[in-house]
Amino acid sequence: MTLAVGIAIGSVYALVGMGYSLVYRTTGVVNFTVGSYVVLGGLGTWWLLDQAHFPYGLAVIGGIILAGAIAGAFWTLIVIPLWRRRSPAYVVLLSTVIGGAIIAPLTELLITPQAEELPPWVSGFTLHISGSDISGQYVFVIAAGLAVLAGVSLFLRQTMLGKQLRACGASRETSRLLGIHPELAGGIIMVITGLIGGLAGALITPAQSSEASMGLTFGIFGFAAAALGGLDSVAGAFLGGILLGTGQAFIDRYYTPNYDEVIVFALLVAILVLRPNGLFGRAEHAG
Amino acid sequence: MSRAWRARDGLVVAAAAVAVVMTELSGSSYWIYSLCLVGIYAVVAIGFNIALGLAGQVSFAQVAFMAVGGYATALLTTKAHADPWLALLAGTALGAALSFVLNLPFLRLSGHYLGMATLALALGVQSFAENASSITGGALGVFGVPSLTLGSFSLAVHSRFYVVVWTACALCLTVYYLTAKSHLGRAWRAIAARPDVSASLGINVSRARILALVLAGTMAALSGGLWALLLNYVAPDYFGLAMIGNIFFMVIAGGMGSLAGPLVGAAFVVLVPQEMSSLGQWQGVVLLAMLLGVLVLWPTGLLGDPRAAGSITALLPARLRAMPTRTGKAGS
Amino acid sequence: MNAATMSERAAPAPAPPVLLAAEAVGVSYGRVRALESLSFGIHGGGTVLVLGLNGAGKSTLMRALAGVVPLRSGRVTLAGRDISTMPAHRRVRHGISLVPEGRGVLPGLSVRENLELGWHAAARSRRGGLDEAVGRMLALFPTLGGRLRQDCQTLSGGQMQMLAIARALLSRPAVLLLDEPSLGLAPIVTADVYEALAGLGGEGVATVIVEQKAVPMRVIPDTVLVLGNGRVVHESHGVRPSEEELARLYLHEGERT
Amino acid sequence: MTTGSPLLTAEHVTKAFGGVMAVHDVSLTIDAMAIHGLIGPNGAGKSTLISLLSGFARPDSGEICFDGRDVTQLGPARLARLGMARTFQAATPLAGMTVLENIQVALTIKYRSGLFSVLARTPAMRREAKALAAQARELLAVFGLLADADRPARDLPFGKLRYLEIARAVATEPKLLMLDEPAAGLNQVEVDQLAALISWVRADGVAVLLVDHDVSFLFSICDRITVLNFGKVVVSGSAAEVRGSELLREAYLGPAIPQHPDPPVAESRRPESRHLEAQ
Repeated sequence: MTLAVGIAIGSVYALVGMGYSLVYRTTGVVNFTVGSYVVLGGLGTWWLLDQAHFPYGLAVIGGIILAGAIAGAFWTLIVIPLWRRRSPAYVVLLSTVIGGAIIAPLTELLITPQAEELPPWVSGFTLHISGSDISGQYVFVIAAGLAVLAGVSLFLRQTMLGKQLRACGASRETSRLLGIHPELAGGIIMVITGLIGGLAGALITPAQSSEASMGLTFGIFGFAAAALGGLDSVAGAFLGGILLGTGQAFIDRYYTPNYDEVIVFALLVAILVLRPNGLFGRAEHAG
Repeated sequence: MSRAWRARDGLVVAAAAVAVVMTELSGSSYWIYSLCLVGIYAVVAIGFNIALGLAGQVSFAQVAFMAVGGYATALLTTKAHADPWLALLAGTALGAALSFVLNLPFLRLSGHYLGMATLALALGVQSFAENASSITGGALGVFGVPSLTLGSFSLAVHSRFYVVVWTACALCLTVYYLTAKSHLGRAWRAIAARPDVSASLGINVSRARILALVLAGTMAALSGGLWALLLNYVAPDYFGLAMIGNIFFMVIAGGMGSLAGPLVGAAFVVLVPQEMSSLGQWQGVVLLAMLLGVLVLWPTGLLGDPRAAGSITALLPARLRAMPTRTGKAGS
Repeated sequence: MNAATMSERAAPAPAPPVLLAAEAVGVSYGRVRALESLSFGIHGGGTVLVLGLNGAGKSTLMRALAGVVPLRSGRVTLAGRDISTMPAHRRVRHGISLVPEGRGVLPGLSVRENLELGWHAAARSRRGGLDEAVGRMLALFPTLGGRLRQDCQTLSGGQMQMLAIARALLSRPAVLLLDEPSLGLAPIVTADVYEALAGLGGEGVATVIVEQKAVPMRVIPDTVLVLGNGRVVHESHGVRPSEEELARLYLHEGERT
Repeated sequence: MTTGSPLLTAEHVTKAFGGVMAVHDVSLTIDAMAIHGLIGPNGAGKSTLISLLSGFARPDSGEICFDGRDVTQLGPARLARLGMARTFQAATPLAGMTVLENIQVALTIKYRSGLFSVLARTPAMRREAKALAAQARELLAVFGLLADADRPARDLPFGKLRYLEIARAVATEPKLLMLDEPAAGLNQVEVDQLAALISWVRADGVAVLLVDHDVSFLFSICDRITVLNFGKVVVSGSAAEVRGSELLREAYLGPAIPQHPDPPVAESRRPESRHLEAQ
């Protein structure tokens, strides 16, 4: 039971971790707002379903698109101007941290201050593992996580746009010589990350309620997953998320429920200091 | 910084001193309390101005040392019944020691990795304070922190505590001024600009960086301790992401590497939200939005060196931006 | 041949229209003036060789023509159109393709993926079929043949150089800019590279080549510029720079200009 | 002119970056008070060698001795304190600092007073600060930069920027001064002034390792010259020996160019190129 919940939560961290890795690999920006897209996806879907009375399927799609749109807006209004002013990297990192911090109160004011839940995608679908029933929704979360990983890997490998985004990550100057506009490429990858975050939100909210302030938790744990797996490897970030989720679930269950966050942060500091490129990332010099 | 900048800097400090004295004399409890808070915020900002403004160390972790100072002072007085003065000094010393030990491993990191590691440290300390309820009182925090006394003369009255706060602030400003003017300050600025050139001139880069970070950590712990004594209470959510944003805002908006910048930044961060209380819940959003605006539109801040950042014309699309350079004025 | 053409023959034939022209181009990095009022023109299928020691401004000129570096003064025109402020990512569509110093192959992408990106950068109208275009490049650079699937970092210096040129050619450039293609290559490999470049003139592709050493060019360059400290210190047309001339300019056995 | 006793010796130094042999089995000796030239074409490994000698990179194999001590594993700061100073290829004024402050940074290692004496403003600290400030101004005067003392270093014209960098290196009172392409971007008048400056530094008892492209400048001033190409020492010896050697010519101009037969008229399809040849 713990394992299943752990992997499910891990899948959400994995999707967020993948968002960090995608944006970092393509633009070199560590983007803290990814966690907020999960909340936007979840609560956006809730609002469309509950307030605007959209059919469930349409509401999910609406929630995902909302998250993608906010991601695109953040890129255009904040990151591009900072790029053009050639701001130092820590200013861009700070702007994403503040961006993440600003979306939470905005969601509370504009969508809903309380925690909300969504009905499971397939009602009544529960699983019976080791003596306890768990919502089938967790299965969807895990399945979707793997599907998105496969989809993103395929997109990066097979499509021309995917190759251009990888080229941008490899060298911004050379990619400009190949007709790729870095600001546009960054915008595209940001929107894709927003959509992935939104999907993660729409998936997890039926299983466990979502609340505006959780955006930062997802942001931080997703960042831990990406750092654990290695920022420059998308699959590594995904794996890091699964490890984190299961690890946290086990600590919660068998050790102390309230120290899991502290342990994750201590683990994160250790990883960044000892092996800044994570377990799976390329070990170039971090200094 | 050129002579004109230093003159303006000195002028603002003098003006601030006059304002502080006038408020004390005015006796208005609202303003005295507000300026107590401004002084406490300024102390941590002055420390961070040494680390970021002079030595170029991008550390998100100052708030962690603020929490260390605050909780140490609170717990020593409530649990160990220590004298508040000793508790404050002990908290500050603990902050200094921890900022040495915890920053050492970070010296090898730079850029994103330094930012991420220090951010993880800060949020880890806050999470510990929130969850280790047996030690830190958990989310509710620590109540009943006594006020300072001078013999039998209680300093609970804000107008008296005011003097302690602003004396501490003046002390920190003096430390900033003396070190910035000295060869230590020059070494910091050289390392911030070119660590490789500084090393080739024989400067021990790591030792200079850790000195700046310890000074910043000490002042952050002092600020946390004073805050606990002012509110007679300390809680984990004071030391979260919002405070991280405030600390950066005070140093960047005030003007990195300037003497009076942190004072102006602190006044802004404390007084402006109070005036916006009519906005209610929108208050937090507006303040964070202002910080984003400063980062994009005015990165060198009020008193900073304007040539430090690219020119604002860079924000225009390429076609417009090219116009001025054609007429001979060099683009950014 | 009547008298008119005879006399005409004596006079230089009417020069073909200038394709790419740099007019008093000046570039500076902050305080440092890297390039000062340099002018030259090149017609379709022509060849310009730019020589000079390190720090003479050669790479700066190429980056300015490719739009990677902003101009401080002067103009760059392509087929009569002013492209001075056109950003780098749009210039490649209009037919200017730069093979950067150090080749600029993209780590983490395969040889074929590098080529595909070059092909995709060409203007849609001139692109043609991908496989057909890649086939043409493999004929020109047979050494890339068996290695399409390999990560481009596993190639040798010479092979990387060939890949970078092939990638640039796939963008169907009107003007191919090459920044020190011989850097770090053994002499025989340099000779192979220049062998492949020899045929370009015939296909109407103009080439601007920047080098430090005298290189085994088979085609006689229309213009040779020798740069020193960001200024042209020697210019010659239609003649291959002799070693003695270069030795004099580089080693300054004679007086300094 | 040299005292003959070696100040710096590098033996069989090798350094590879990612499989590419940047510096391969290089041995080099610089005598005290000598001016030693290091030349070679672009990409010959000159900058790598200077960063190895100045401690910014560690050699994969080989040994470096300075002033009689094995310094192979020492970092740049320790080496600077032992008397080795260097400049950098691109002009590197310290941003946000004035010309005087740039020189004072070089005197930082001479200060004895630590944090407490700075805060307590002890008399010893004040005396030291005043004396070293005067020393900095003196040095500016020698380099003709005194008038620009309070100007931001970034605003100096290019030539003065070069002198500031050399003045800053000399301020640490080194035994060996390494100059990385000091003549790059200087006009003829400035190059002559630079030559005079280097001779003055050597007369003051400082050995100089001069890395540059301006070959005639090096020949006019160096006692010994080492030529690098493809990371290996091609020829090394007194200025006169090296100047005439065929190896120097080949390093710079590439191997004797295989003479291509001029393209037969028929093959060259462009009439005007044929026409140009006739001129």
